[in-house]
Amino acid sequence: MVLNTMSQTVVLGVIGSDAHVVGITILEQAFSAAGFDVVNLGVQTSQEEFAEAAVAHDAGAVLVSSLYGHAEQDCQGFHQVLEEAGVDAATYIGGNLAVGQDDFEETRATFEALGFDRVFDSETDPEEAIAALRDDLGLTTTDTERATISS
Amino acid sequence: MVLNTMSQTVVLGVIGSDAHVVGITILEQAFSAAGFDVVNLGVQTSQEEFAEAAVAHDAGAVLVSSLYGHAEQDCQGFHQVLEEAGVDAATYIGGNLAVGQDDFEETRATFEALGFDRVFDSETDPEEAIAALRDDLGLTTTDTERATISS
Amino acid sequence: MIRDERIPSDELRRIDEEIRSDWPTGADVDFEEAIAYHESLPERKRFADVLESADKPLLQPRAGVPRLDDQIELLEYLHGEGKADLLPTTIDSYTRDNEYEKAQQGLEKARETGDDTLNGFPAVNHGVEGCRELIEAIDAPIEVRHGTPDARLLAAITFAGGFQSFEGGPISYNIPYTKRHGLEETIERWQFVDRLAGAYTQRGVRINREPFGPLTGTLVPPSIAIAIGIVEGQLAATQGVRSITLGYGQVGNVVQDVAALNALRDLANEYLPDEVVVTTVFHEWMGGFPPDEARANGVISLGGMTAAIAQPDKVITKSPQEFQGVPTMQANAAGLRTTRQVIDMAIEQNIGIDGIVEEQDLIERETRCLMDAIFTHGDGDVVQGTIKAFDSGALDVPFAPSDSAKGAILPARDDDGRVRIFEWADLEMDDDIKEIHKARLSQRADTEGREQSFRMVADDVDAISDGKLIGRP
Amino acid sequence: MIRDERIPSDELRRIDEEIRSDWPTGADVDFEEAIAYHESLPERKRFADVLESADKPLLQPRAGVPRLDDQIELLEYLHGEGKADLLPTTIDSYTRDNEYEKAQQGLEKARETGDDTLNGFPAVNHGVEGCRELIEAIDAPIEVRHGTPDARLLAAITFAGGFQSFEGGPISYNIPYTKRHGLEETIERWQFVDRLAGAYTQRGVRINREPFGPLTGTLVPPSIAIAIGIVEGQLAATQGVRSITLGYGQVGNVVQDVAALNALRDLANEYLPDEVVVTTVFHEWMGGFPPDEARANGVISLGGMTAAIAQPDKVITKSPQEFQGVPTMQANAAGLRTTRQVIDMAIEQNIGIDGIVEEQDLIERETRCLMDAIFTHGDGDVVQGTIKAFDSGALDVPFAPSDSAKGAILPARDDDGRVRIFEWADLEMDDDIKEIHKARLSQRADTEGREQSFRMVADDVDAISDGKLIGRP
Repeated sequence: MVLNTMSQTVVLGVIGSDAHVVGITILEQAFSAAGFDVVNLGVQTSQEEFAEAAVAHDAGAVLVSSLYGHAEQDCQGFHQVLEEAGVDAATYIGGNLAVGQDDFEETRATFEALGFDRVFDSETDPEEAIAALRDDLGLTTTDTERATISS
Repeated sequence: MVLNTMSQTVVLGVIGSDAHVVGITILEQAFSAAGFDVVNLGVQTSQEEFAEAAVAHDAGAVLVSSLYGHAEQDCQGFHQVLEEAGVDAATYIGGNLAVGQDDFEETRATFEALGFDRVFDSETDPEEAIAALRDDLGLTTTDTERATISS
Repeated sequence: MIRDERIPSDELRRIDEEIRSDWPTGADVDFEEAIAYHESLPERKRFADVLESADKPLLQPRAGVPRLDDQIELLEYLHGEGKADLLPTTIDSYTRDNEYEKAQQGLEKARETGDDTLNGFPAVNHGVEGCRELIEAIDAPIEVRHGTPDARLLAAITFAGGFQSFEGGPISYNIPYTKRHGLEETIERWQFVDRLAGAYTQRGVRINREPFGPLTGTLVPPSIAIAIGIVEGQLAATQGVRSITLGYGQVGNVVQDVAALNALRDLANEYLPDEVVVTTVFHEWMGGFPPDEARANGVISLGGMTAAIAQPDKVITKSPQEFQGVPTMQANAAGLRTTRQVIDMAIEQNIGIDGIVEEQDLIERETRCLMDAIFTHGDGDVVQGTIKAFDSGALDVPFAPSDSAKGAILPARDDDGRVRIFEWADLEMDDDIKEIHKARLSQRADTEGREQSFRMVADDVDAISDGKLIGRP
Repeated sequence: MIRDERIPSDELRRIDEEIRSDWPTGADVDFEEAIAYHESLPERKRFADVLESADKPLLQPRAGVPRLDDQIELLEYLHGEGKADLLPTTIDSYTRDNEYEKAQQGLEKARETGDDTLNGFPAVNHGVEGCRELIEAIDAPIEVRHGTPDARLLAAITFAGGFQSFEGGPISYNIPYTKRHGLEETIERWQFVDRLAGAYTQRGVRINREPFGPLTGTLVPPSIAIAIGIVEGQLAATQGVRSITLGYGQVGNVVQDVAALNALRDLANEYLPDEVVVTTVFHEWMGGFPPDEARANGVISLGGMTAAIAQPDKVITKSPQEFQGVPTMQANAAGLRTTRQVIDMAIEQNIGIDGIVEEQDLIERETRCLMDAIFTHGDGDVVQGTIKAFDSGALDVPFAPSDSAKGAILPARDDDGRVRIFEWADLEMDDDIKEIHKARLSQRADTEGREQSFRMVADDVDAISDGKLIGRP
């Protein structure tokens, strides 16, 4: 794979006791193909493990996935943990964030209040998250697009 | 087919506007195989057609089939029509005799009151009706059994 | 003596005027105005074009209720929630018996009470305008489905009303549906229906015609269904019909069903004139259903699987509530979606199964025997041939209530569950073919340790509703 | 260093005593008394005998609720109304994590409130006596199904409690279920479980063992599932197990599924010792289900159709409510009956489909590559070989959450919907096989007019729940 020299590192993981691995595997592939450096922490990742990895890899973004409906409790105090570890990164969360996601705007507000920069539902395409991250990190499409199909 | 010389003639038909033909086709085969002479009047047979055929063939039994749920109204006055035509035969009826056949004993009583000698539900095997008819006509099994498998 | 000849234009006009006077709504039919109306319809409502250009089997349910707004709601639901590609309008029983007065009473009672006092949509009573309201409200092609021996007025009104497909035929809407209508009579009536469809066709409005393939729906041997379908196709073609959909009802054995659909397609293209576009329709199991929605879903899915392999142009679906009669619209839509899911999962697999070619060859040979018998009986005229072949029993349909067919043949399943003929009566068939059937049935008898007898027939009739394909003792 | 060797009797006894002290109910286990109890059970409750002597695929659902009387009622319903041949008892999550105290609290709360506060039956807490009440109440064999990395106490109690079948294994209940349990650890734990089953077997009570074939349930290439099943079978056989059921989860392509079940049967008989009786189990689709019962019934029926062709010894059924999680007992029984109807209609047809032999050959060649890799990695020892092959990535499972597997390979469907490998990572495989996969995926890419990429993987994961087999753009 041709890596883009301007690429940023993204730390990725499923928070809490959640063991849903398929989504995060797809995300890892999508962000790698889009030219990002991806550190995939896998399932059942604690808040502290996210923070440690973000510091160790100087991450530009921390992407949190949750599919089993307990995201809100798993993310309580997460941004404080990141701040204390000195992490300065964009934070995204996505997945099935609430049981019975009838009003997603309410869910979005909940997680923005917890400190996340962006909140996605489970129907979001990886491309949408990638475009958002390019925006937030000030990258142009051409910075990364060369890499998308070279694997 | 070897016809039994002692065999009796059975008139068979579906009464009223009912066009269900499968059951009566099977019955025709079963009674023929059991050695009876069968006159099959087919579907949508009127009370008068039953009576005429019974007289014309000197029938020992008249077998009425009904599957569309209107048997009771189709059979009102049937036995009077038979009597006026001078028919002296055993009369059986079988099929789906009432809509929502929850209590078959009640249905049986209704049709016995109308004059039928025997009343069968739709789950009855042809063999059961044949055995009953042999009984009613005073035939022994050996009178007819020779014929059952010779077709 | 009635023959397979095109009705002359003046005769067409004469009959048309006569039958239109049978009921007041007939007066509103104006052929020229109707042509203009059809021309105004968008492409996606043109039945023949949509069906003939599809790249996968299209799904169509059965559905008809008396009131217009209810019928619109029902079809919109089946289109939206059931994802039906083609829609039906099933006609009520009174209209099928040409009892328009009784249909009118039923319709008025339905309008007063809101109850479904008729078992279908009385299109004659709704008239041209009512039909057009339905056509305009639904964003898909709609077919008229009924069971009417004399469907002349129904055709005149529904064609003018914007319907572009019409089920039925002189044999297939006679033999399985009615006791006393003569074949000569129904052929004459249907020559008019086809001739009228042909008149529209000539003007560029291709009315699709669909003989009713399943016939009595009970263990019909494929070659009999195919031969009758071809005859009805020939009669329609003579009258100018150019879009013909031939049908076949699932017997439940996948090899035989796929082979039969292949044979139907191949023979229809061979026997029918080149200018006719032939399509095929597969009916999901028309026999008795299990009294259990879960098991019924299994029966429906086997139909979907068969359709995915044979790839007919259209599939008529069943609902899991088939056992109890008319389904709710939800159950009707569920049958559509179950079928769609199975087809869409299986169709891209290009599944090929063993033994199709051999079975297809047998079905084609049988069909040719029957077609030859018809030809011979009629000295080359298919109308006379059909009438005389049914009369002699050379052509026959099992479990036929009609006095026009002997109904003397009896089918039974062989050891693989394929439908064979146990009692041939007078059916015209080569001896070597009869021997093949006999050998197959004998194999089953050996497996079951019993003699071949009508008991097998009786057991087979109930088998699928009892949870099996073959009625083993 | 842990190796594939039988645990000596004294060691068995030592571990047994140790683990039985983990929870008070462990004290009630008495091996000799348990043997006598099993001997008292009627033939129709002997799992291995019933399964191995069946002449058609037996059906088994999934089901587990916390309270004993509810579990009895549930299994009676599935047996009576669902006509399940074999029954399950699914264990709750706390027990799977060896959190017996939490399971106890949940059970007590369930008893107080009547709610299902646990997602399964806490068999350890119910103890030997509770298990036996269940075994006695149900007139069919029952299997323990769970997902427990350390199932030693669960095995000790349920075996003594009269269960004669036990799902799981050191790889299949580790890799797809948990993140941090090491393979060496789970292998050691499961050697005890198998050794205990072997001890019963030696005394004439053949405990059936069933590795969990579907693994992560998401586009698992057949050869990977088969290789891991064979390894788990070998480990069980070493410990004295003599009745082994190897499993495979439907991928949805009928040819590949039938070929895989054939390959599983053939290779298992080849690789496992002669004294082991091998049976096979087919799991209906384990991936995402459509959020619609009608479509879900189509998915279930495709599974039934596949089972009718491949004829595994057992089928684990799904319910139309799969999408929403735990089904009602009615929906669970409906899934059983739909499956039964499809199998019973199709099985006597002896349907043979094209391409099975070629696909089976490919699967067998792939499996041999993986088995050789394991053998080589372990210098002939299957335990060491498995640990090292997973460590190096020579053996891998797609979408594995466990740290014990790299989870680096990625599957995708080819143009017929067969599961191929798109990203091989370090999986050990002959180059010519890799070329075959590449060519098949390239054919799909051409059809779709797009490059091969992870997008295909993502699209395929969602395809069946979206109503198709292949995730086309």
